[in-house]
Amino acid sequence: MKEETGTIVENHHIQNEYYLIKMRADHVSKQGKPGNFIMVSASSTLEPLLKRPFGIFDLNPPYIWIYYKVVGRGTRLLSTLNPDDKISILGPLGNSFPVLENETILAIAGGTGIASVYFAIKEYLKNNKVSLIYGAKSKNDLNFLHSLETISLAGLYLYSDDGSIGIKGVVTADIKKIINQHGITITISCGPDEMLNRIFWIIKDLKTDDYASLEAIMGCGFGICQSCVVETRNKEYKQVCTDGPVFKMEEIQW
Amino acid sequence: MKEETGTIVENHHIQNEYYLIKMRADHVSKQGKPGNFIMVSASSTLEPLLKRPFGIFDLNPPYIWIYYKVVGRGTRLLSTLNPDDKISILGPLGNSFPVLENETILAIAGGTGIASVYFAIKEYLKNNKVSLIYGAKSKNDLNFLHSLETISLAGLYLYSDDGSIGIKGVVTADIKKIINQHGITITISCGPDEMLNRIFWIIKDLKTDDYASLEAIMGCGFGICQSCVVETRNKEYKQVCTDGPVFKMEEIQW
Amino acid sequence: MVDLSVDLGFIGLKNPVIPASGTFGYGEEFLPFFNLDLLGAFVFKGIYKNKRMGNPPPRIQETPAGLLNSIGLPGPGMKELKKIIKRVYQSTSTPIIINVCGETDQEYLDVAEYFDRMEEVAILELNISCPNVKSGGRCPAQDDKHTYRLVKQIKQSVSTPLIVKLSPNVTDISAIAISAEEAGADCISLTNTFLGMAIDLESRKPLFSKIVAGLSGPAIKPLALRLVWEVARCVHVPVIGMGGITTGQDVLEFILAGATAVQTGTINLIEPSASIRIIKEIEQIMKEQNLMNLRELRGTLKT
Amino acid sequence: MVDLSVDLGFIGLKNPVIPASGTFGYGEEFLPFFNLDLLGAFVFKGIYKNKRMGNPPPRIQETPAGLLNSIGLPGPGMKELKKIIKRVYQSTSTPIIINVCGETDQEYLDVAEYFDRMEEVAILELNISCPNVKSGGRCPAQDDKHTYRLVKQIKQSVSTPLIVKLSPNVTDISAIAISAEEAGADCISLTNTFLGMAIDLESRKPLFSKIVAGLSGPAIKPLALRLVWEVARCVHVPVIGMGGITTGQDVLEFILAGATAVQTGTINLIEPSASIRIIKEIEQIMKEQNLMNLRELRGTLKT
Ligand SMILES: Cc1cc2nc3c(=O)[nH]c(=O)nc-3n(C[C@H](O)[C@H](O)[C@H](O)COP(=O)(O)OP(=O)(O)OC[C@H]3O[C@@H](n4cnc5c(N)ncnc54)[C@H](O)[C@@H]3O)c2cc1C
Ligand SMILES: Cc1cc2nc3c(=O)[nH]c(=O)nc-3n(C[C@H](O)[C@H](O)[C@H](O)COP(=O)(O)OP(=O)(O)OC[C@H]3O[C@@H](n4cnc5c(N)ncnc54)[C@H](O)[C@@H]3O)c2cc1C
Ligand SMILES: Cc1cc2nc3c(=O)[nH]c(=O)nc-3n(C[C@H](O)[C@H](O)[C@H](O)COP(=O)(O)O)c2cc1C
Ligand SMILES: Cc1cc2nc3c(=O)[nH]c(=O)nc-3n(C[C@H](O)[C@H](O)[C@H](O)COP(=O)(O)O)c2cc1C
Ligand code: FES
Ligand code: FES
Repeated sequence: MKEETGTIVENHHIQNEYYLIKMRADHVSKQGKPGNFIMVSASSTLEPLLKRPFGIFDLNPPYIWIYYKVVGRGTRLLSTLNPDDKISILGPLGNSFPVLENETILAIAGGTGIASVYFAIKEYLKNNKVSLIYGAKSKNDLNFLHSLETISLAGLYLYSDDGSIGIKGVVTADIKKIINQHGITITISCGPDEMLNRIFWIIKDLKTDDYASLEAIMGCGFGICQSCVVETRNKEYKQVCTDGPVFKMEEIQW
Repeated sequence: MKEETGTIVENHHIQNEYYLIKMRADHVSKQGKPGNFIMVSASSTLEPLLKRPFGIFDLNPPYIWIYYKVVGRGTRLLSTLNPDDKISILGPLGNSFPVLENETILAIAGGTGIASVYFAIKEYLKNNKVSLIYGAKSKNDLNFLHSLETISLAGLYLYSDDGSIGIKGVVTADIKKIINQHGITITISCGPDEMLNRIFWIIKDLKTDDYASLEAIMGCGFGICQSCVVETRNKEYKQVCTDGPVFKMEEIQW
Repeated sequence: MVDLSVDLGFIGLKNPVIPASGTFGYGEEFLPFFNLDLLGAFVFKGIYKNKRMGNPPPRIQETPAGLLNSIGLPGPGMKELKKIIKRVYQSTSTPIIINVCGETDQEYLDVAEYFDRMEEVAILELNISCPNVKSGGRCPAQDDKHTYRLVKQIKQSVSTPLIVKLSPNVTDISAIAISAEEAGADCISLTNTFLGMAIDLESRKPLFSKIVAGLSGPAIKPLALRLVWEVARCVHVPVIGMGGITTGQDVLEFILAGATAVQTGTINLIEPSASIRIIKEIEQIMKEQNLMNLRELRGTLKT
Repeated sequence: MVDLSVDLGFIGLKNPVIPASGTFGYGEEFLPFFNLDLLGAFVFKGIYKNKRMGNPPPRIQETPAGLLNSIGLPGPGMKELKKIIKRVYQSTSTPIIINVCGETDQEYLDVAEYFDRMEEVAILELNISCPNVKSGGRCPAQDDKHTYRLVKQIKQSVSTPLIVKLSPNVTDISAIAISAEEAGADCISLTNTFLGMAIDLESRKPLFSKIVAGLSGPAIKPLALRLVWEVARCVHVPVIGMGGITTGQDVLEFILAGATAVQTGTINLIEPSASIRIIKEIEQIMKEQNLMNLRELRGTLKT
C-alpha cells in the first residue's frame, strides 16, 4: 500500500458512459492482486475532495487498467484525463480473492462488477476451470466481449434486461442450473447489492464456497474513517476497505 | 453584456507562464470594445467558485483572444483547456477607452497590462498616431514583439528590469522625454498599481489627458457585489467593474 | 403542468425562488439577463438610514467552495433608495423586499417605518445580523432577548409584512427563531453568512480591515440546511431557507427540510441567470417525481 | 536550520503538526506511509468506556470542499484500547494523545481516570462535543457551565495534562474557552466539526440515521480560523487550532492567529502522508520568510 502518482497512458472511451484507463503505476502494478482496488483522484483542486475507489481491472507491470462508468463528478473528471496527465493513486488496497487450484469456478458479474472479477478470472484460468455469467441492462452496458470470448472460459453466459444481447433477463436467472451443469465448487460475484443479495439466497444451500466483492461509500480506503461498514450476520460491522472488499457470502447480513 | 458559452479554438502556450487563448464567442466578439473585459470560468466544478476577469486582448468576430499569465488556481485551470473545450463567459464588461481621432497617443503597458491596451492601440492606429512603452521583468515576460514591431507605431520603447531586452529599467524612466518628443496629447496605461501610481505623479502636471485601466479583486464583474472598489480623490469609492476599468487618472486617489 | 407557486400567508409567490440581499443589487442590474417577472420575489441590498461608504478593499476572498465578504453594507441611504424603488417598481410586478439594517434599534425602526409607507414595498426583511454599536459589535440575532425586543418594537410600528433574517452564529437557532416569532415576525429567513476570517501570511495581517468576514456559498450549504430544518420544526410562521443554493435539487432539499421558499445568494454573482435556471430545474425534478405542487413536499422529510 | 519545535507548557513537541482524532486511526495504519516519529504528536480516535458499534451506514457524505460524517464513534472500549496503546507505544516515541468521550459526565471521568494511570499516554484530549444523554443530546461544549463542571471534575481526578476540545456550534466561543481554562484545562483545542445535514431527495429522508452530522474539511477553514483567533485572544493556556488544514500555509495562518500547535484532520483520509508534506511546507515557508522559530510568529497577527 502506497501513495503514488500515476501517469495516464490511455483513457479509452469504450462506449456511452464506459471508459478504460491504462495508467503507469510502478508500485501498484507490482503489488496488486486480483480483488484489490485503488483510490484515485483526477482533480488538482479540492473539489471533489475525496478519492474514488475502483477495482483493479487488469495489470501488467508497470501498467494497470481501471474500467469505469461515469456516474458523477469524480468519474466525469476522470473521463477528461488525457495521456501524460498525472493521477494520484493510493493502493493496492483491500484483501483479494482466494488463491485457488484445481477448482471449478463460476464468476458472476453485473455491470461494472466485471471490473473486480476480470483480473481474478484471468488468474484462475491458469490452474482452474472458470465459467462466467455477465449481465447488464443492455448490450450497450456489456463490454470486453471479444476478450471474454477468447480467454478459454469453460462457459460464458450473457444476460441483458432488454434482451439486446444474450439471454433476456437478470444474471441470477439460471445460476443453479449452471452450477450443477459445470459442477461448480467456488463462486465469485461482483455487482449491485441487490444482485448479490439475490445470488446469496439462491445459492446459500448449495455446496459451493461463495465469495462476493462488495462496494461501499468510502472516505479513505485504508481503514481510517470507518465509513465503509457492512453488517455481518453476527450483527457486527466490518470495513469493506480493509476487511474486504472480498467477503465470504455467508458472513454478510443480506 | 451576456452569459455565453465559448469554445476554445486554441490555447497557445507562448512561453513560461504566458498563454494566449483564442476562443469562439459569438456575442462578446460582436459587442466588445477596446478596454472591455470578460469574466471567465474554466472549471466545471464549484472550485474555484468565482469567475476570473481578463481584458479583451483582441477581437475579430466570432473570435476573441485573451492573453494571460498563470498566477494561481484559476489561471492554472485555464491553461489546461484544449481546443473544443467549453468555457463559460460573462461579457463584455466595463467601460472602454475613449474614442479618439487625430490625437498623438502614448500607451504604457507593464507586464500583462499589454492585454488591456493592445486592442485599443490597434483601434487608435486607424485615426491617430500611437507610441507604446512596454516593459516587464525580463525579455521572458515581454510577448507579441513581432506584432508590435509591424503595426506601424510611431514609437516602440521596450524596458526590462534586468536589461535582457530594450532599455534596462522601468517603464516610467523616460516618459516625460517621450511625451515631449512626440507631442503626446493622450496617454493610456495598464499595469501594476505601483506602476500606475508612478506614472500619475510623473505626468500629472503635463497637458496630456491620461487614462488608466485598473485591476481589482472582482466577485462578479457586473456591479453587484461591490467588492472591486477603488478610492477616488474626493474620498468616494468607485466600482472598477462598472465605473471602470478605465478611469481618468486624476479621478483616482493615488 | 406543475404548480410552482408558494404561499407565505401574507403573500403568494409565483415560485419559491428569491434572490438574496446583497447578491442581486437592486434587481435592475439583472435586466440584461432575464425578465424580473420570472422570480418569486427579490430582495434589495441592505439599507441603513444614511449613506455609507462600506469597508476599504479588499472586500472579498474566495475560499474552498465559499466566499468571504466584508463589504460593510455600503449604500445610498434610505431617501435615495426610495427613488430607486420607484424606478425598479416600474419594470416588474414581482414583489420587492427591502432588507432593513441598523446600527441601533432606533435606526432599524426608522428605516422600517420609512419604507412601511411605500406601496411599492411588498415586504420588509429585518437583517438582524448587523453589528450593533450598543452591544459591543454583537448583532441582535445572537441574543434571543434582543431579537424579541427589536422585532416587537418594529411590529408595533409597521404594517408591511416582516421577515426576520437570522444569523447562523448561535448555539441555539431555535431559541432565536421562537423569540422572533413570539415578537410577531410574519416569516423567518435564514441563514445569513457564517463568521469567518482570512489572514495574509506575507504581511501578517488580517486580510479584511474588520478582521472577521462572512462566509457564504456552497461550502455552507450543509450547515444552512441543518439550521433551516431546526427552525422549521419549531416555528409556525413560514421559513425562507438559504445558504449555498446552486441547483434546483438544493432548493427541494430546503423545502423538504421545511422551507416554504428559498433565497439564492452567492450563485447570482457567478452566474447571473442562475435563479432562472434553478426555477427550471425545480420544475424538471417535480415532473420526474410526479409532484404537482410544492405543498406536497414541504416539511415532509421522513425523520 | 529552522526550529519547528513548539512548547505546550506541559510538554514540548518537535513540531506543531498533530493528526486529529478520528482521522488517524491508532497511528499504526500510517506506518506504511511514514515514520510516526516525524510527527509532533498524534491523537487516537475517540474512546468511550464500552465497546460501541457506531451508526448504520451511510456514515459520510462529500459536500462542496467538505465532508459530513456521522460515524457515531465506534470503538473497542477502553480496556481493549489499553492493549492497542501499549502496542503502538512500541513503534514510536511521539506523544500519544487519547481522545476521551462520554455520554455522561461520569463516563468521561471513568475513561479519563482509566487512561490517567498509563505512562504510555502523554496527554488526554477531552472531546466535550459528544451528545450528552442527560442534556437532551446537547453536548457539554455548548454550555459554559457544563463545560466548567465537567473539566473541573476531571482535573481534580487526573494528573495527565488535559486538552479540552471545543465545538464550534456556539454563539460565544470565548465564554466556553474561558470556562474550560478556569476549570483547569491545560490547553484548548478547536474546532470539532460543524453541525450540518444532508437529505436524500429521492427517498425524502435525511441521509444519516442521526439526521445531523459533522462538517469538516477545507470548507470550514475560514470559520475555524476565526474561532481559533477569538479563543487565543482570551485564554492564557496554549491553543491547538484545527479545521480544514491542508497546507503548511494554513498551519502558519493558524499560528499567526494564536495557535501554538495544529491538528490535521480530513486531509489525512485523502492523502495519508499529508502531515509530513505539511511539516515540510512549514519549514519551506519559514526559510523563505527568514523565520528561525515559530515563537516569532505565534499570535503576531497585526490587528
Ligand atoms: C471497492 C470498490 C470498487 C469499485 N470499483 C469500481 C470499478 O471498477 N468501476 C466503476 O465504474 N466503479 C467502481 N466502484 C464504484 C465507484 O467508486 C463509484 O462509481 C464512484 O466513486 C462514483 O464517483 P463519482 O464522483 O463519479 O460519483 P458521485 O458524484 O460521488 O456519486 C454518484 C453516485 O454514485 C454513488 N457512489 C458514490 N461513491 C460510491 C462508492 N464509493 N461506491 C459506490 N457507489 C458510490 C453515489 O451514491 C451516487 O449515487 C467501486 C466502488 C468500490 C467501493
Ligand atoms: C479588469 C481586469 C482585467 C484583467 N486582465 C487580465 C489579463 O488580460 N491578463 C491577465 O493575465 N490577467 C488579467 N487580470 C488579472 C487576472 O484576473 C488575475 O490574474 C486572475 O484573476 C488570477 O486568478 P487565479 O485564480 O489564477 O489566481 P488566484 O489564485 O485567485 O490568486 C493568485 C494571485 O492573483 C491575485 N488576484 C486574484 N484575483 C485577482 C484579480 N481579479 N485582479 C488582480 N489580481 C488578482 C491574488 O491576489 C493572488 O495574489 C485582470 C484583472 C482585472 C480586474
Ligand atoms: C457580497 C454579499 C453581500 C451581502 N449583503 C447582504 C445584505 O446587504 N443584507 C443581508 O441580509 N445579507 C447579505 N448577504 C448575505 C446573503 O443575503 C445570504 O444570506 C448569504 O450569502 C447566504 O446565502 P448564499 O450562501 O447562497 O450566498 C450578502 C452576501 C454576499 C455574498
Ligand atoms: C471521519 C471523522 C471522524 C472523527 N472522529 C473524531 C473523534 O473521534 N473525536 C474527536 O474529537 N473528533 C473527531 N473528528 C473531528 C476531527 O478530529 C476534527 O476536529 C475535525 O475533522 C476538523 O478538522 P478537519 O477540518 O481538518 O477535518 C472526526 C472527524 C472526521 C472527519
Ligand atoms: S473507507 Fe475509510 S475505513 Fe473504509
Ligand atoms: S466585481 Fe462585483 S461589483 Fe465589481
